Amino acid sequence: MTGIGRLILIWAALLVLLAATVAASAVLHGAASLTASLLIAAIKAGLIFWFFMHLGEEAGLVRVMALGAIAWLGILFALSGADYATRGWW
Amino acid sequence: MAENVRLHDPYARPVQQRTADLMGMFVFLGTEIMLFGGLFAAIYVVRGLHPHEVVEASKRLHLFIGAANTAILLTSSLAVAVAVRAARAGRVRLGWMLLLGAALTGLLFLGVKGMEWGMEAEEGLLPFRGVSGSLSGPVDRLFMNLYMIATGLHAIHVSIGVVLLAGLALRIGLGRLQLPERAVVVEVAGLYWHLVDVIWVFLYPALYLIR
Amino acid sequence: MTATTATERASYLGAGHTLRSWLFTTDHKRIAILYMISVTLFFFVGGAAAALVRADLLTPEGDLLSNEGYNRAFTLHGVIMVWFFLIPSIPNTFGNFLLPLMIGARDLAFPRLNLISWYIYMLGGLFTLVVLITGGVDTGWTFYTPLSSMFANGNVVLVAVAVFIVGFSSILTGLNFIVTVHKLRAPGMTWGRLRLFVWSHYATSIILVLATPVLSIALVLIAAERLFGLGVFDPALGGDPLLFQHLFWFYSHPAVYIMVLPAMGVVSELVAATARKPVFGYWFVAGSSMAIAIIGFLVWGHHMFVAGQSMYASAVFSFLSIVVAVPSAIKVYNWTATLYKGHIALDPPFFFAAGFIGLFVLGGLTGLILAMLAIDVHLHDTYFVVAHFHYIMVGGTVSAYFGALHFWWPKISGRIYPRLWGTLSAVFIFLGFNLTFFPQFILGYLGMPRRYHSYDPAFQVLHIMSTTGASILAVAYVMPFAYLFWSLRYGRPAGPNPWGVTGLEWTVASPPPKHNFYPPPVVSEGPYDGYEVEMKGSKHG
Amino acid sequence: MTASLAPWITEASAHAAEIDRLALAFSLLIAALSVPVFLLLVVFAIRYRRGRKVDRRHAPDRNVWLETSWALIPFLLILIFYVWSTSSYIDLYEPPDDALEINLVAKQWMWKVQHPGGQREIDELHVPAGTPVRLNMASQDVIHSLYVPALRLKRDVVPGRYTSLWFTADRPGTYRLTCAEFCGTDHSTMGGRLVVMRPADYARWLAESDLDPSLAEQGAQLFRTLGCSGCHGSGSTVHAPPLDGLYGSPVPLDDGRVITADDRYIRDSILLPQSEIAAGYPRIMPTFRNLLDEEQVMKLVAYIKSLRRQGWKDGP
Ligand code: HEA
Ligand code: HEA
Ligand code: HEC
Ligand code: CUA
Ligand SMILES: [Cu+2]
Repeated sequence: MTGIGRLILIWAALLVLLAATVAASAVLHGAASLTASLLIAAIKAGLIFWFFMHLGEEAGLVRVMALGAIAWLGILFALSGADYATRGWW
Repeated sequence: MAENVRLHDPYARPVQQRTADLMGMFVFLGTEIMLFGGLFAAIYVVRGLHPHEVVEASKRLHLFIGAANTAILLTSSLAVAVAVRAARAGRVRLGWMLLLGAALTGLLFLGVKGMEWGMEAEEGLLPFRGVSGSLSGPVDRLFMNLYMIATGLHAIHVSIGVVLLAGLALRIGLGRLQLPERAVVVEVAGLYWHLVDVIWVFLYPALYLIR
Repeated sequence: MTATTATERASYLGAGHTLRSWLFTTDHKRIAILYMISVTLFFFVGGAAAALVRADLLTPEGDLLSNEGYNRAFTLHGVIMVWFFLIPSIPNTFGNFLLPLMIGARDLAFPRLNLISWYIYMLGGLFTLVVLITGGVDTGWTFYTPLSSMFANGNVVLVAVAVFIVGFSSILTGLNFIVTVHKLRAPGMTWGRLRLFVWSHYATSIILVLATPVLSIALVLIAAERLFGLGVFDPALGGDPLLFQHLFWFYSHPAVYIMVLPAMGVVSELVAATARKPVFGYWFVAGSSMAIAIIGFLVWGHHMFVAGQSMYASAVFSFLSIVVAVPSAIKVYNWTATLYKGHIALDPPFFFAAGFIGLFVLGGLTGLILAMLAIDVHLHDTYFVVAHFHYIMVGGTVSAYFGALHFWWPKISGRIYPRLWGTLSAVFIFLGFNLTFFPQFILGYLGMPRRYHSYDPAFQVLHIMSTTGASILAVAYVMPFAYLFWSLRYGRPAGPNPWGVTGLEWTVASPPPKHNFYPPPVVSEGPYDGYEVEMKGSKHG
Repeated sequence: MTASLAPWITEASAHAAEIDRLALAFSLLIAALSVPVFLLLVVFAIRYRRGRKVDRRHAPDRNVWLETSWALIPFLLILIFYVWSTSSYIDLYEPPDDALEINLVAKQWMWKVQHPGGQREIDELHVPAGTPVRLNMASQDVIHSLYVPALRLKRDVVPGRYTSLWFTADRPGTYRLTCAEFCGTDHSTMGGRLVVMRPADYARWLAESDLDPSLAEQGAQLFRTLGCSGCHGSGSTVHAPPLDGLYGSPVPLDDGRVITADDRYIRDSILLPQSEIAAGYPRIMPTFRNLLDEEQVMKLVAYIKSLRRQGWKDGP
């Protein structure tokens, strides 16, 4: 049973990031706030995926499966975002 | 890993069976990501259309309760991650205790969430209990409704997870699930729990921290 | 009556005759049969709704139904045909039956999940039937808001629940297929040795898994909108009706490839088998399935060109819609090239496959007309669109479904049906189909809007042609069931390989034994290699 | 057959003629791409049917160049049409500055038209021939879609926002106007006529129609009765922006953005006053969402537009 120390470390890092995102929301506004909160959430998710979910240990294929859905979400956001962002430009 | 795994029908080799189970779970998690993804799209579109009202509405939520709940969920995720290690190492007692612990923290999360909903209902923020007197405009109401749907859907997932983890703890404790041979079952349930955690990690800033 | 043969007793069909042995089976072949029965049932329910629609359109005033009744009829027709027939049609029947056989596996990766998926499908179907009995819905199969969320007076929530449930069944099937293809290939069955049918089902599964959940959440939001005035799609609360369209089409455009990719897989097999030749350009055809699955996610906005979507977004979606046509082009031309210098057997499967190719090409190319922005402004929501998608879905996919039925029937049932009848029904389906739907292209260009219960008398002639065609089509669709049932009793036993074609499923007995293979196969050749040998060996016919 | 297709299919504008040319040309391309497939299917089926003795040696099973070319050549051909149709589509979003503006409100199941001079009509739309006309459209309930087949044009009318459609009909006559987006029970009867008249006839028609006060005047009246003038009027003590000259001018918002006061902005200022706050003003303006229907909003907008500075032109 190795690696428990590392898991606890990750957990601590997650809590620190949680504090960071709350703090950021107090300081930042608008687009900056959005970017910061998404960035921090992404890092947290990355940590959970990589260490808690042992993605780091799996074969390449399984990683693709998990990340695939995220890429596909990117399509949804990018193309519908393109509509919202450019509506009423003319 | 252990070679005395009982194989069920279509499988010929233990590794094949194990990786198939894991892959099935990962694909399922992909579908969960897409499910909540649609919800996030809705949240961000409403935010984009009405930046001001949404900020005002978001300020009405209990930011610190949400933060505490995030911490609770992260902690239970840690418990599950360690439980998976324990299961793989065949540490039966540690395994079921950690799983039970994770299920209980999950329950705690639900309790806190329920309390929070109660407070918000009291403040007239939520769509039930007649007219919500304290909201200034339709967009605030829309935001709160979305909040209710999103956290409600998430809470359903947490509840499923709690049942899953508690059930596993029970089966391991009673010796119905052999460890480390069937550690993959713990792993698969763990994956689900972690994803529910990840979803919350995104929901929290998307709802509570809009400024 | 021919006595049951020994192979039949040893087959999956002989492994129990009680209802219980069917309802609790985890054998993929039996589940395929369960699906086949239920899907066919829904095809006829949806077809009956189509018959109502067509009969009503005989007269300009629509004398058969009321406005409301007509709206409910086409809504149920669309809902049932799309979610309860076409999406599960090929994957859940032939895919279920053949996928493990084609890759040399004993079953799907999660046999119990497979059975659960059928029960979920039936539960969704039950809800739909309840809706049907309690009066139906009048939103169109697209559920556009705010009509569906605030104004429609049918049972929208119940239908949303039904579709939500059946979506779960789709997801589980897709998940099962993906893991099966990855994990259960027989020794030696490399990716380059997969049959094209398997490739297309793999591609389909990706769409099933990644697109369906977005539909589910959109339906949840609609239900919430109706039940407690959520408001995301309601402009009166600051929501945006177009958001629903984005979510819906993010699912529904890829879903049209869920409906056509399996059919393409079937046609690839039929073309190779009837020409006794490897499919021309294996990797291009396999790769184009994957390309369709991926690019198919990038074009959904072509349903929203006049909906108030941004002009720039429309231009991008229009361009991507042309891109997505390229892999389809590859398939069509490669199939044609496969026939070149083949040994073409003019059997029923060939006629169905040829029908598919012809009708799909017309349907696909008219899809490209619709993808042209300025033309779509004229043609959107007219019968031209109706004709476009029936050409692909009915002329294409349903033909492929019947083609698959005629090709694998001997494998599934162990019996031979009369070939002449098969050819006749292929021809009738082709003719009836064109008579039904070609006039609709003209109607659409003339400006006849869709979902119209009453119309300008100037259009009547074309509508009469269409309804006449539909009557022929209805008869042609019923025909196969007659002689296929006949063959169950009176048909000759088929033997393992009645067509004399290659493929793992043709190496086992017909009907296949319960556990598919004994001993497990070891694969050492490409998918269509058998033909190459045969071809090299014979200079002449 | 007595019924005539003319009201549906006549080319009533230059744009309609262009769409027909485009569609015809594209159909020829379709034929070029599909007929070879049909012919070859038949030819191969006959020539290479089983049992027939023909030369089958050297049957190819792949040819990368061939496959690439039949993927790419049709694609490139279609790109030509893409450019053509997209540029024609973009024109639909660029109305000329001097277009005649007509307001149109859709509701289940009728079209209500308001001419700028105050003339109203239901399910009919009279326009002068040869003059660019721009329709400002709003929906009272669900999504509808204004479709005039003879113009080869349609545009959805979406609740909660304005959409617009412009055209120049150059052939006097009567054409069909229908609703193309499914909008509930009587969707199929939600239609009417587009009447294109010679300009002189149109002027006469305008004069003969029963005259309500002009839209702007009706709006001015609403502006008083609803109490807008209490805040926005010149004598008001409330700190609210004056609306003279507002339309078409840039407005700094309190979040730092500067936007142009167009129809949408004015509409949203009335219905969703909290979302865009003019810089330097308190957020006290109440929403009129539940008090006004789309027609009234359009009148208010018309009034505020009429206060625009002289010389400023409509459109981008
Ligand atoms: C199985 C179902 C299916 C399939 C496969 C497709 C395939 C395609 N569809 Fe279709 N479509 C529908 C089902 C389907 N569609 C449905 C149900 C609707 C209506 C929904 C509703 O509103 O109710 C619809 C509506 C629809 C619209 C919206 C119309 C409107 O409402 O205004 C558009 C617009 O772009 C479109 C385009 C396309 C295109 C470009 C393809 C392409 O994938 C086609 C590709 C195929 C080919 C092009 C043919 C073969 C190729 C050649 C012979 C080679 C030459 C060609 C090139 C290289 C370019 N479809
Ligand atoms: C997915 C598959 C699918 C299939 C297979 C079909 C099959 C058919 N469809 Fe359908 N159709 C759709 C999907 C499909 N359709 C969709 C998605 C819509 C859009 C809905 C919407 O706008 O919301 C639509 C809309 C639609 C319309 C437009 C309605 C309108 O806009 O007003 C029409 C009109 O002709 C039509 C006709 C037909 C016909 C004649 C058939 C025929 O092929 C059917 C032939 C089969 C049979 C006839 C059954 C066989 C025989 C019997 C059932 C015998 C028993 C008969 C009786 C008891 C009468 N369909
Ligand atoms: C209680 C006072 C009040 C009333 C009543 C009121 N307004 Fe306003 N209005 C304001 C204030 C304050 C602002 C500036 C802050 C803002 O942009 O919301 C404003 C802004 C506006 C603007 C945007 C002007 C700009 O310069 O950006 C428009 C347009 C407008 N009002 C129209 C109306 C109309 C039409 C009515 C009546 C139907 C109305 N208002 C009623 C107080 C009022
Ligand atoms: Cu209005 Cu259809
Ligand atoms: Cu599409």
